Amino acid sequence: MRQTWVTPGGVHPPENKDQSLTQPIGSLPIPEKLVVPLGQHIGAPAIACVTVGDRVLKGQKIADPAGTISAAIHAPTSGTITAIEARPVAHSSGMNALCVEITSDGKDQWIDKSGISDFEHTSPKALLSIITEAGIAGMGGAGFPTSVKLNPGFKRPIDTLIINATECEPYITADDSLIRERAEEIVEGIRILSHILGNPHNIMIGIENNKPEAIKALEPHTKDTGINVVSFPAKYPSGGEKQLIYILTGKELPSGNIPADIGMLCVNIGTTHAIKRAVVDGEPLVSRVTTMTGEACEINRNYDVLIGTPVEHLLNHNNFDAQRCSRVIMGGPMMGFSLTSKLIPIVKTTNCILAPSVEEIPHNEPAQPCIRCGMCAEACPASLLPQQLLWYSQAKDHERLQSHNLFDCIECGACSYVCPSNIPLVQHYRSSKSDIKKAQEEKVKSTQARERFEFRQQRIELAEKEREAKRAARREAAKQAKASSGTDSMADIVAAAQARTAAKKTSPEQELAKLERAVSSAEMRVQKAQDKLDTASANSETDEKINILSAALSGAQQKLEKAKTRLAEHSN
Amino acid sequence: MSNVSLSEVTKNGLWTNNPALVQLLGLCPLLAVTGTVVNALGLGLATMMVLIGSNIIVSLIRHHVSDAVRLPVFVIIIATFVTCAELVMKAFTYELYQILGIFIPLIVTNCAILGRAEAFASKQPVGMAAVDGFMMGLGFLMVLICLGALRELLGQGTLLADMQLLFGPTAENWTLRPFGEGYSFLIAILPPGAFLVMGFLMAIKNAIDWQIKLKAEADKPAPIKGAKRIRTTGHIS
Amino acid sequence: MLDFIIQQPIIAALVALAGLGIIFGALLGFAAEKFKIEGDPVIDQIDELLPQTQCGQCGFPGCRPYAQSIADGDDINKCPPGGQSTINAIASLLDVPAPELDQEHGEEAEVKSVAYIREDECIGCTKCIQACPVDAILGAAKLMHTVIVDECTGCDLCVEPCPVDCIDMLPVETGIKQWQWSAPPLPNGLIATDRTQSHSNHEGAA
Amino acid sequence: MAFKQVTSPHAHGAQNTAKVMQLVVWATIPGLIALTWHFGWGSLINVVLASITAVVSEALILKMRNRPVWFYLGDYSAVVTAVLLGLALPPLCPWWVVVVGTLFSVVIAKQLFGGLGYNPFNPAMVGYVVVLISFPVEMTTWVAPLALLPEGVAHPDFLESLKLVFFSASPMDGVTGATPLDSFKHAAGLTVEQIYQQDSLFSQAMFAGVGWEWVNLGFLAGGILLLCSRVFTWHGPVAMLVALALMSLIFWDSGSSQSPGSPLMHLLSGASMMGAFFILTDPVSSAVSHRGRLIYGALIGILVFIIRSWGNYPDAVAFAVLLANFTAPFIDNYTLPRTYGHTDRRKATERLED
Repeated sequence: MRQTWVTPGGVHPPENKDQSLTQPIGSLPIPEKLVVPLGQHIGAPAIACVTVGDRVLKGQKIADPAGTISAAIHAPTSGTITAIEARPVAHSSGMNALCVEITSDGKDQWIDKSGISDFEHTSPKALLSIITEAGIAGMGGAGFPTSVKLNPGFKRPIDTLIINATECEPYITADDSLIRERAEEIVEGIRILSHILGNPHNIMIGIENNKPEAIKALEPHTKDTGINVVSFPAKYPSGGEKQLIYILTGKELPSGNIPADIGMLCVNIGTTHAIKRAVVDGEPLVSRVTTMTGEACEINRNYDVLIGTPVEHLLNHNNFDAQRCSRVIMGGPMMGFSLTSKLIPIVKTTNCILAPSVEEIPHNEPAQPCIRCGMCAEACPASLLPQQLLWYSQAKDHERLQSHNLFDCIECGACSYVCPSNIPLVQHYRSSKSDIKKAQEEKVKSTQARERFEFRQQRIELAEKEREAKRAARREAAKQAKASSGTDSMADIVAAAQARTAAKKTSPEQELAKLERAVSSAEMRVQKAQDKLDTASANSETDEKINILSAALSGAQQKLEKAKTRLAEHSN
Repeated sequence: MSNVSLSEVTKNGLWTNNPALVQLLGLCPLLAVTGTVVNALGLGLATMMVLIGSNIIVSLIRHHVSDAVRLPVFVIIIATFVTCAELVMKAFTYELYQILGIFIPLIVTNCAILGRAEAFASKQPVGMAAVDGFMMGLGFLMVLICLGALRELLGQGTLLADMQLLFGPTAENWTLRPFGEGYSFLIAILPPGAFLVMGFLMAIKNAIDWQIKLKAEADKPAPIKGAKRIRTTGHIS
Repeated sequence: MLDFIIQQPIIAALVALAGLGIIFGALLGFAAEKFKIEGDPVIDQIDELLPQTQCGQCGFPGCRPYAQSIADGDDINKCPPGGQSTINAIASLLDVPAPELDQEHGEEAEVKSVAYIREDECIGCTKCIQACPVDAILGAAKLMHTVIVDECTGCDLCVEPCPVDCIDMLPVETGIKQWQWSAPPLPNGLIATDRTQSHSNHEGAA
Repeated sequence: MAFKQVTSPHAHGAQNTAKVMQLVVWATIPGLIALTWHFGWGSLINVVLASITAVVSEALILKMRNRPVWFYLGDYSAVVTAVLLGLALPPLCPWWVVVVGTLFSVVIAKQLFGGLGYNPFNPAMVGYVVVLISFPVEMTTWVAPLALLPEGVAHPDFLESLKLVFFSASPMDGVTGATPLDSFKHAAGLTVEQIYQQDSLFSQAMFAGVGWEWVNLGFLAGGILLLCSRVFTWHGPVAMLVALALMSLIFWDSGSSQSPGSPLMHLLSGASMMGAFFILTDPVSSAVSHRGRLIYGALIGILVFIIRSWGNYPDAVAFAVLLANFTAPFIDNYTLPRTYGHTDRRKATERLED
């Protein structure tokens, strides 16, 4: 039994994991249409490399990674591309983003798979490129492209590899069931990882002690491999990367750093399984294990779901009762987000679809005032003072928020969970975080604008000065010329100058045409303004708007007059 | 700043810029001695006298004092008048003088007086400065009396008690006892009461101002939006 | 002389006070010279808070001149692009109550917008280039112009000079990346919000 | 309704403010029973009268502030304030003392500052202090404990108590007596042992003072109940009691005539236990972090002892708590906990380096 450390705070919500563990991982019929979002990972969305009408096979790449931090996307089944357009995607905003729609042909025909059976004699670089090609992104929730995470160029060698099998959120059992049924593949995936990272001497699988069967399943495969299965008491949120690092090693990840900076790497256990499939079996990431649970569904179990399967398909298959359901959540009840449409597809990061009944997860109560009871501070795993953060968040005091380390908040929701006043603390923090980020961006932009403005002023000033200097020089030259050659040549100079200006001047016809253009454009403007005013008064707009419009009209009329007079002058 | 109308000065002193309720100046004596009407009246009158006197003198010498030393000069002028006031009270209302004690000399530190000298009298002609001093003093006095009356009434259930200290024996039976004998509610007399009553007075004033402002806003025509814009790039042809 | 002064307390007091006055006056005068502050950092601080759109809606040619004017005592509610948040920030910097935006200078836009040139209509007159305070428009005479969207401050100074009305102010597109959680409604009133609430109630009644 | 945008977390714990407040009210019952047993019906009448006043005045103010009345009344905070104030006031004090105290608590100390959650001072203690300094006579007239009443005299029964409270402004004769803290304050020149022997208040007591010890033990029991149900953490109360005990131990002076009393006497008399578990644990006006609450509690303990021993008033919990309320933001400022991943503890006012 290895030593583990205890994180501060944390909560113990009811686990509700047994419901979905009664049956083994199941599979669903292939849906008619799959919608594969191009942005399923952190970083830039992938760029589609197929067009509408193309026929694709299962596992065929349909989108290339865009830039360094991105991941490829593959067709989850064989069929035809029927649309590439914006569709509702798995995001808290409920907004649309670019997706590829595949109409399945029902054959589920794979591309030619070519796996490597002997990875130990393959260079890490080659393995890495396989992982890149397979489009693997962290499957625990954040979706950070795995190949980027594993990319060499670390400040220091990785000596500790942590496999995150914590799964601390209530209801979710995707990892648990995956370990129970596919422990051997997982361990092989870990060995591939270890090989890529140059065999770190410390490899740990962190798992909560509420999964005894999974621990047992891992044991025979990890024996004598140097992989330690470390179990520790269940507490939410032990599965946070920072929390897990502390629990397993007693070290804290300094704020603003990534684990690699202290020689550690954290990989979700689902990801190791995907790595094994990619490397050994040559299968890119096209499906994942997702828990379907909640009282509003009759069947609660884990499924191996194709990425791109609409949630609707999953729900219908499990006899979903919309009347009983309080909300449909993608992810767990603590950090998952509610879905605004049932057309949203399953993505690489979807570990759970939770359809709780109203009794299970009631509708949100209205928030009462904060009484500073401090329960949130007790629960905070990062030892923040949530009640102070709330205070400053309401006051929009960005400086204080940052000095109270708002950005160390992992949004785990433990504070909101315990809050007796039902205050949506996490939403306050999220909103404040994005406000601060926006303000910082705006600051940068405004500084840039100021510099550009000042530079422009300077440039104009300089140009003005230069002109002035030239004029002075010319005057000087004229004076000298006058002094040297007397009055006779003066006439010549004047004549020459007149000739120059005449040459420079546009021909009268051109001038006339220009003025005519000006008049016609002015007329057009008057007309436009008149129209606007008419529509405004027809629509009985507010007086002030009409005032503005009529002011604009009179301005345009004046300009027209001016243009006309000039034209008249010129024609004369 | 040079042209200030008489009505403006009056309104300023009594209401809009009241030294006690708005500027919150001179709170120390204000809160300390307003236990009864007579105390408030005594201190208020003394302050008013000092304010008028110092405003006149400051205004008279305003062209002759350099900027760097104006504050010490003002303080000396104020101190002189305070000493006069103290001596006058000692001579004519000795008992009241004893009750008010240290708060009479402390008028020197009443920021309302220095504030007026600095903000108004040092920039205005003598007549206007005198009127300003009177009005500011009156405004201060009014608040003092309000506070004193309220606190006296709430705290010991009397009104105009001990007026003989200021007005002589004729005032001896001016005392009113609306709640009868034996009533007392000490906190109103004690310093916290002063803060509470003062707070309520300010709240009432703000509420009135709010109503006035709403009315004014309702009467005001809507502004033309964006009417005052200029071109930052106008100097370019 | 000294004896005379000591015997006359009034004169003694006068002398003492006059002496004190002279000494302290000299001290103050010296200090005023010695610790004189060069420049005015507050202008920089105000300028830092202004949005730098250089739009001139405040009635000054650029943000810095307005900052200068605020430092000299001008109203702080003349900047529509900055809106209420800028007013609040300046108010807290200067420690004055924050007024509402002066509508005569314009309205605070809810969505930030930037200029777009309808390029096929552009005649290449360079008028907008000259009007742009931050050099965010590219182009040359008789050639089509375009706005560098990232640099545009949305001041709309280029719209009016355009002879063919081919510049539109379009709201900045917000995609899924720009989306942010809105702050939850205040669950209860702070004292300050009581005021605004009763304010709106009054207005509703009026 | 199944598809809508709701912020995470979706699950919520069982605790809510109304439940916490109700629990606090229930937890005062052992103390209230002890008070009623030893000092008659007065405390019960106080509590009921104060509760009614508090709820009515809170409702009125909420109405004036355009707030949903039932929503805010439903958090029970006004009742908690009223119950605590009612327990703190002397039994059988005139009804207007209770009403004025409650009005000050609810209207001025709480609602004028913005209502629940925004009051910088403990409302119950503000109300208590206001009536304490306004009506010194009424506030220092304590009923004698049952055991010390002379032969043949009993506490007035319930109806008589009501009559006394509502119609008689004069202090009752015969049933009034000194409190243990009074006895110590006024027994100059006597050693502790002499006081204990001469004063039946102590000579008939088991630990500290007849009746008072049981009242304090009652509040201790209620406090432990609250502690076990995690309404507050142990830091504040324990720090206060330890500080009070330590202070009295240091100045115990082996019971000489200068001694302000034994630790046991201090812990079990006056409002010690009620203060420790019900007053200083008011989360709104106290410090927030663990270290902060330790300091805050200790400060109250020390202040209580100082004012009891050398101040003008026999008991001091109200003053000590109000003084400590002043310091709470300051304490918070210097006791920010160390955040995960940071090496140093920050001060709240520290500016970010640009």
